[in-house]
Amino acid sequence: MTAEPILSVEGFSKQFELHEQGKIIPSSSNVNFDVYAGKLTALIGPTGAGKSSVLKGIFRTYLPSSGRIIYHAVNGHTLDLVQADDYQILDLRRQEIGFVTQFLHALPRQATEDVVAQPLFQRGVNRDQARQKARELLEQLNIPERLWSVPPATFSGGEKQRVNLARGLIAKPRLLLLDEPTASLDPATTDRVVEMIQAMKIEGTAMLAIFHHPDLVERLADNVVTLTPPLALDNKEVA
Amino acid sequence: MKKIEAIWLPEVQQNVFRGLMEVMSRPGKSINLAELAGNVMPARALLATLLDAEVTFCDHNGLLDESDWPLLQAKKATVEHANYILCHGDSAVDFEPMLGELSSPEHSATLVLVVENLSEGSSHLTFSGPGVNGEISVKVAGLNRDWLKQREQWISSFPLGVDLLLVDSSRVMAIPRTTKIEVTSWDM
Amino acid sequence: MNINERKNWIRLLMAVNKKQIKQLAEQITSGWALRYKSLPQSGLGMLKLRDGALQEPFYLGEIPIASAWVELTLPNGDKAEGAAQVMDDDKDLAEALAVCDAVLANQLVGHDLLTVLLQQGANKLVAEQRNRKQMLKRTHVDFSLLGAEGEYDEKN
Amino acid sequence: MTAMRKANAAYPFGFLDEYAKKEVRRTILKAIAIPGYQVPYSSREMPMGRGFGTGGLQLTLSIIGADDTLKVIDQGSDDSVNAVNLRSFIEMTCDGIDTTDITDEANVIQSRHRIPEKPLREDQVIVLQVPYPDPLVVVEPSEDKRKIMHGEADYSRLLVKLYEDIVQFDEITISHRYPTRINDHYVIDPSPIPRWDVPKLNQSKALVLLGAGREKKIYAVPPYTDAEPLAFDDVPFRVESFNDENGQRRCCDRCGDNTSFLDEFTSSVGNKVYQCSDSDWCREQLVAKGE
Amino acid sequence: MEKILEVRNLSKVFGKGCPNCFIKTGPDLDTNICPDCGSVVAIHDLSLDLYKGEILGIMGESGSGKSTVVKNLFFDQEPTSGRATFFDDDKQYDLFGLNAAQKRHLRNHRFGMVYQNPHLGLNFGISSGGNIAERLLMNDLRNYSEIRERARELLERTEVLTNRMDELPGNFSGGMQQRVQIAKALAINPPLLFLDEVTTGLDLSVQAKILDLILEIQQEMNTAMIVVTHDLGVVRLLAGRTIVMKYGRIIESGLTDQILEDPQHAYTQRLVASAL
Amino acid sequence: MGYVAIKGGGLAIKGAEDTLDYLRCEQGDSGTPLDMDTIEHQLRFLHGRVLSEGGLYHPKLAALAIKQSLGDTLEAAFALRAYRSTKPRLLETPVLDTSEMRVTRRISAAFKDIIGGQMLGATTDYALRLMRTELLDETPEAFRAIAKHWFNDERSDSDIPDTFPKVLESLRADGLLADVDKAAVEEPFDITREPLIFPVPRSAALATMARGETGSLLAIAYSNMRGYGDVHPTVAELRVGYIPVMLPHPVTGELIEAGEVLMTECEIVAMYEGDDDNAKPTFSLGYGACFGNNEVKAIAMAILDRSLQTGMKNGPTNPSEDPEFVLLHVDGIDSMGFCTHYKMPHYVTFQSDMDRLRTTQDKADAKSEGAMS
Repeated sequence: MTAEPILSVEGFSKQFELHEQGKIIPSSSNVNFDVYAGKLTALIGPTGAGKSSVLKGIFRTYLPSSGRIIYHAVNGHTLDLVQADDYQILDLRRQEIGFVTQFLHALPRQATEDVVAQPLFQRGVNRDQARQKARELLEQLNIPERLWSVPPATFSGGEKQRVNLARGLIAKPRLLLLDEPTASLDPATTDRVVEMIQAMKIEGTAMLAIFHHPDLVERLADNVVTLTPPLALDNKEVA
Repeated sequence: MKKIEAIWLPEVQQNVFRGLMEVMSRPGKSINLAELAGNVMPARALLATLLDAEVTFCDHNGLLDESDWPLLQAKKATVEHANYILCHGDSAVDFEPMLGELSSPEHSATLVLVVENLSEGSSHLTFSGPGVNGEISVKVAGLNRDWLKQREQWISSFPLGVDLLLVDSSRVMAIPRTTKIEVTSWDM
Repeated sequence: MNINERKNWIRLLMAVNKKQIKQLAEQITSGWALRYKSLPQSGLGMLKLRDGALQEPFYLGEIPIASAWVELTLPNGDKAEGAAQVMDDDKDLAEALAVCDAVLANQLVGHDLLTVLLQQGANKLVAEQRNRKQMLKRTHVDFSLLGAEGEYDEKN
Repeated sequence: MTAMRKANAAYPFGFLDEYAKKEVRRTILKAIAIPGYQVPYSSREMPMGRGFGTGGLQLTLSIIGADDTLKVIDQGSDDSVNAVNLRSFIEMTCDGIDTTDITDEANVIQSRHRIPEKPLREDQVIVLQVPYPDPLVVVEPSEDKRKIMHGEADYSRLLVKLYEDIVQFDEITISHRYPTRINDHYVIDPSPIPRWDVPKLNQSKALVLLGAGREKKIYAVPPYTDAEPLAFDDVPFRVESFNDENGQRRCCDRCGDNTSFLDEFTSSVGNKVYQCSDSDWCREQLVAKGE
Repeated sequence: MEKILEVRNLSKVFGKGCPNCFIKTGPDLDTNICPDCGSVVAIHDLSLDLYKGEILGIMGESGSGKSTVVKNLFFDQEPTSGRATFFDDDKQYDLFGLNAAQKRHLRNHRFGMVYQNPHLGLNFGISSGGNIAERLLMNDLRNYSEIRERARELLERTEVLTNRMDELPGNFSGGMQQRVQIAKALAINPPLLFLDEVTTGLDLSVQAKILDLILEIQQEMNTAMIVVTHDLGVVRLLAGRTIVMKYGRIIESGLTDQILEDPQHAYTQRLVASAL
Repeated sequence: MGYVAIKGGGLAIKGAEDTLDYLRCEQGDSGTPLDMDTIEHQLRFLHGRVLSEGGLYHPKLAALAIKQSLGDTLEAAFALRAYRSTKPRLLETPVLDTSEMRVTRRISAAFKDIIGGQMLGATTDYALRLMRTELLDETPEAFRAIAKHWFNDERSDSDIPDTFPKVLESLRADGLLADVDKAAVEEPFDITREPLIFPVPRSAALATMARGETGSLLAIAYSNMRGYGDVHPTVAELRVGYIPVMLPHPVTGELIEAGEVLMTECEIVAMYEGDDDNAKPTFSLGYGACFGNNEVKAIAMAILDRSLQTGMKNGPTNPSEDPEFVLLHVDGIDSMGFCTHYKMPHYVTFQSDMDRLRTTQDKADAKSEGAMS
C-alpha cells in the first residue's frame, strides 16, 4: 500500500499496576500495526490477548504503558496519542475519533434521538439538524420510531447496542474504534451494520475493530492483526 | 494674665466650624477664615476647631509652632496613620495617607494643604460633583500638580479616599473625595 | 491612718465638713498671692478597673472629678506648691484642698489649724472603719461551729 | 419657664461639652465628604429620651451659634409638643440665638418627619431627626454585614424587597422612610419623612444633615447632590396621593392650597377634613390671600 | 480552546500555620492536620486549568479539600497563598488580588455557585422568583416586568412550576430547592459556574434529573463548570476531565473515563473499586 | 432674641410639668420633702441602681435624680446620664484592683472556707419576706434607737483586716484557671467615646453591662440560666464594699486617695473547656461589677460575660451569647427612651401609611373585580 496510515501503533504495551494487591497485570505487549483511511483493520486473538486494551489505549480510556501511537490529524499534523495532553485527546474525541463499545453510557433521562445526536451537539451542529440525522440512523438500524423520544434505559441489549452504534457513526469520525459492535445483534441487524460499515469505508473512514465472530472479520476486514497474550509477570511486586 | 488667643475660644471655633461646613458642602467655594478667627493662619484656626485628644495629627512639613501642640491636644502620628495632616501644597507628594476601608471609609485622612493663593492664581480648575451646582471654576496658586494626580489615585475606588482642605493666608476651600476636577490651564 | 503622710491628706480632709475646709483655706491664705498652675476645673474621670476574672482592664463607669494645682506666694516672697484631685464636682473645693496641701506640705503658717482638721478626719474615718468591721464581724459565718457539738449553743 | 427648666441654668452653651461638639463636627464634615454614608459617632445622652430627636439635637447644638436663627418643626408644625420642647431646650442652653417659626427667616432648621414645603435656600441647613438610620436593616440584621453591603453599594436585597412588594400587593408598600440612593452609591433612610418630601432631597440647595442619636450615626446629603428613591424603570417611585374619589386634588381646609402635603382629620361632625401639614406654609398661603 | 481559569499553587491552611504544615501533612502521611501546630491544611499547591465550556470534576472524600477549592475561587474563603487568573473575553483578573468590590462584581456578574445546602445559595426569606430577581438586580437589571419574565423563563427551564414562583423556597422539596438554586446561579448566564456536591442528599431519581439539567445547560450556554463531588457517578456523567484530591493535594488527574477505568494511584483505585 | 409665643403644645407641656411637680408635693401640709441623705441611705438599693445605670458615681446627684423623678429608676438614671454629657472628661484612673476593696460583705458558693472567711454583711438573702408592720408607724425615736444600739455594740474588734484576697486567686494558684498575662492587655474600650461597632472587645461588653439596666441584664441572663445556653455557674466570690479611687498627686506623682466608690463585684466559675493551643483545660470564668450595692445585676452580668465570651469565640448559638443582641439591648436609657418615643406624634408617617394601604386596597379591589367580570 502506498497511502500513509492514519494511525500507526508502534510497540504498544499496557500493564495494570494494582497497588492494593501489589501486582502488575500485563494486558498487551509490543503491539504494532497501522490503520488506513477507508480500510478496516481487525484485531484478532484469544481472550486475554489485550485487544480491548489496545482500543482503549488509543482512545486514552487507558493510559498506555509504553510505545507510540502516531495519529495523522486532519490538519496535517502528526501527534503521538501516548504523549498528547488531555485537551488534545478531548479535541480529537470531539472532532475525529469515535469509539463504539458494547456498552451504552447515556444520561439517565435523555431521549434516544438526543443520545444519538450528542456528538453532533458537541460539535455545535444545530439541534434540529442533529436530531434529524439521528432519526435517519435509528431508522436504518431498525429502531422503531416510538422509541426515539424515550430514554434508552429500558431497551433490550440489542437495541442499546444499536443506539450506541448510531451514536458512534453519526459524527462520521475519521477514525472509528469498534469493540464488538454487533455482539448481541440478530443476523438481520448485523447485516445492516455490516452495510453501514462498508458505506463508511467507502466514505473514507478508517476503522479499527474487534469482532466477536470470525465471520465478520472475513466480511469486513482489510487487514488483520493477530495479538497473543503477553507473558504473565507472575507475582511481580509493584516497585 | 495671658490673654487666650481667639482660636481657642468655643464661640470662635463654632464660627470657624460653620465656615468649614459651608466649604465642605460646596467644593470650590472659599471663605475668609482669618476674619472669623482674628487674623491667624487659617490652618491653625481650623486645626484648633477640629482637633482634640481623640484624633491623631501629623504636621508633615513642620508648619506649626511646637507651642501649639499641647493646646491642640492631638496625638502625634506618622503621616501614614494620621487622621489629620498638615503640609505644604507646593511640594510633590511623598506619602500615602489613610484612605479608609470599604466598610469604614471615615477612617481616612483629612489633608490640610497650605497654598499660596486661593482667590488669584494662574492654575485654573473646574470642579463638579456633589455640592457643586453644575460646574465651578477655581483659581489657585502654589499647588503642586502632583497633589491632583495623587488624589485621583486615592479617590479611585469610592468610598475610599481623602478629603482636602486648601488654605492660603486668609481663606479656606474644600475638595471632598467626591469632587471631580478638570484642569483647564496649569501654571508650572 | 497616719495624718503626717501627704497621700492621706485629701481623704482625711474630705471626711470633715467641706465648708470648714474652704473657710480655713481662705482664712490662712488671706493676703497671700495665689497663682494657678492648672486651672481649677470640674468634670469627669473614668474609673478603670481590672476585672477579677480574666484580669483585663475595663471602665466601670464615671466619677466626678475636681482638680486644682496652685502656687502660693507668701508675704515674705516664699513660694509653695500644692494640688488636689478629688472625687467631687466642686472646683472651689479642689482649690481649697490644693491650698491645704501646699500649707501642710511646706509647714506654712496655719498648718497647725489644718492638723486639727486632719485629726478630726482621722477620728471620723476610724469610726467609720469600726462600723464596717462590725458588719463583717457580726455576719461572719463560722464554719468551725457548724455541725460541731455545740451547734445550738449560740454565744450570747 | 417651669421649675424643671430653670433647674438647669448652669449648663454650658449648647449643653454639650466642647469635646463632644468637636466630635460631632468632625463627623459632620466626614458625612458631607462621603454623601449618604452613616458615620458612627459616640452619641451623648441628651436630657430627653432616645427617639425624641437626640441625634438631631446633637447636630443642632454642635453647629448653632449666637448669630443663628433656628426653626424647629415636628410633623410640619412648630407648635407640636416635641417641637416646642426641643426649641425651648435649645433656647435655654444657647444663649443669644433667635428662634422663629417662619421658614424664610431661619438659617438652621431642625425637623422631625417633614421637610418644609417652601424650597430651602443655599444659606439654610436642615437637620433631620432619624430613629432608624439604616435602610438595610430590613434585609440584614447584622450591622457588620450591612457595613460591607453599604461599602460595596450592594442594595440588590433591598430591591428584591421592592420586587416582592409588587408581587404581593402590586404596589411598593413603603410609605415613609423611603430608601433613597445618594450620589449613585449609598442608600439612606431619609428619616421618616413622607415620600412627598423625598424629591426635595434631590439637588437640594440646602445642606441636609441627618442624625440618629440612639443608633449613633450621622449622615448627610450635601447640596446639589443626586438623591434617587429606589424603584424600577417600569414601576416608578410615587409620592402620596391627595386626590379624592373623583381624582380631584384635595385642598387645605384652611388656606385652600392644593399643592402641599395634607394632614387628615375627622371633624367634630364626623366628616374628613384636610389641612396643610406644614403650618408655616399654610400661614404664608393665607397671608398671600390677604387673610 | 480558550482558557477561562488558571489556578496556580493554591494553598489554604485553617489555623495559624507553621513552617512544618506542608511538610508534615498530605496523602503520604495520611493526615491534613499539622502535628506541630494543629492547623488544617485544606489545600496545598493545587494548580488547574479550565477551558471555556468545559466541565472539570474534582473528586475526593470529605477532608480532601475539594470544596475548599471552589470556596476560595468563589471568594467564600480567602486562600493562604497561590494565584488564580480568570480570563473574561479580553480582560483578565488576578482573583486573589482584587478588592472586595471587584470580587463582588465578579460573583454577581460572571460567576455562579450552587451549594450542596440550598440555604447557602438561596435566601429563604424571599420567594423563589425573588431569589432570581436578586441576582438579576445585582446585575443592574432595573425593569420589574423584565425581571419577572426572566425569572419565569429560568424556572421553567429548570422545571420549577412557575405558578409556584412566588412561594418561599422553604415550601419546596430538596430537589426543587436545588433547581431554584441552579436557576438563580444561571440567571445571569455566567461563563463560570461552581457546583459543590449539588446532588448529595437527594433521591437518586432527583439526582439524575438535576445532573441532566446541568449538562443540558452546559451545552446550551457553553458554561465552564467545576463540579465538586464525592460521587463517581456524578463525574462520570458530567465531567470531561477529573481531578482526584486527597488531604489537600491533587493525587491524580486526567480524562474522566481514564480515571475511572484505569486509575493510576492506589487511592483512586481503592475509591473506584469500592464504588463498583 | 426672637420670641415665639407659647401656644397649644407649649402650654400643655408647661402644664404637664407643673402637674407632675404638683403630684410630688400633693401631700401639702402633711408632707415633708425628701432630703438627699434620706434617699441615699433609706432607699439605698434604689440609689445603687440609679448610680450604676446612670453610669456616674455621684451619690448626691443620684439622690436628687430619684427625688425629681418621683422614684422612677429609669428616669433617675437618665437624668444622671444626661448630666454627664455636659461635663468634660478630665482623666482616667490608673487600673484599680478590687483586692483593695474595703469589704462589707463577702461570700463564696464554691468553698465553705475561704481565706479571710465568709461575711454575710447586710443582705436580704435570708430575710423572711414578711410584712414588718412595726415599721408602718416607725417613730424617729425608734429609728434612731436602732442606730444607737448598733454603734454601742462592743463586739467589734480590730482583728479583721481591711482587705481580703480574691477567691479566684487560690484557684489560679492551683492551676484550675487559665493563666493571665497582666502586662499584655490593651487599652480598654471606652463606650462613652466610641460607638459599639461589632465585633467589640470584651472590655466594651463589660463597660456596657456595668451601666446596663438591671432588669434587662437579668432577663437575658435568666434565659441563659434556664437553658438557652449552658453555663452552670458557681459563684466563686461575691463582694460588696468600697474601692479606694487612687489618683497621682500632681506635684509628687504619688498615688493619693481621691475618694471611694461603693460597688458590687461577682466572679463566677463555669464549665471548663479546652484551649485552642491544646493547653490543659481550665474553668471558664465570668465577671460582673457595678456601682452601688446591686448583687442581682453583678451576678447576671457575670453570667452574660461568660456566655458572651463563648459567643465571641465560637459564634453565638443563642441570644445570650450574641454580643450584638445583648449589648444593644441592655441599656435602660436607650431602650426606655425609644419605648417612650412611640407616644410622640406620628401624624405624617401615619398619613403616608394610610395612603399606601388605601392604594393597595384599591388595587386588590380592582383585581378581584377584574377576576369576577
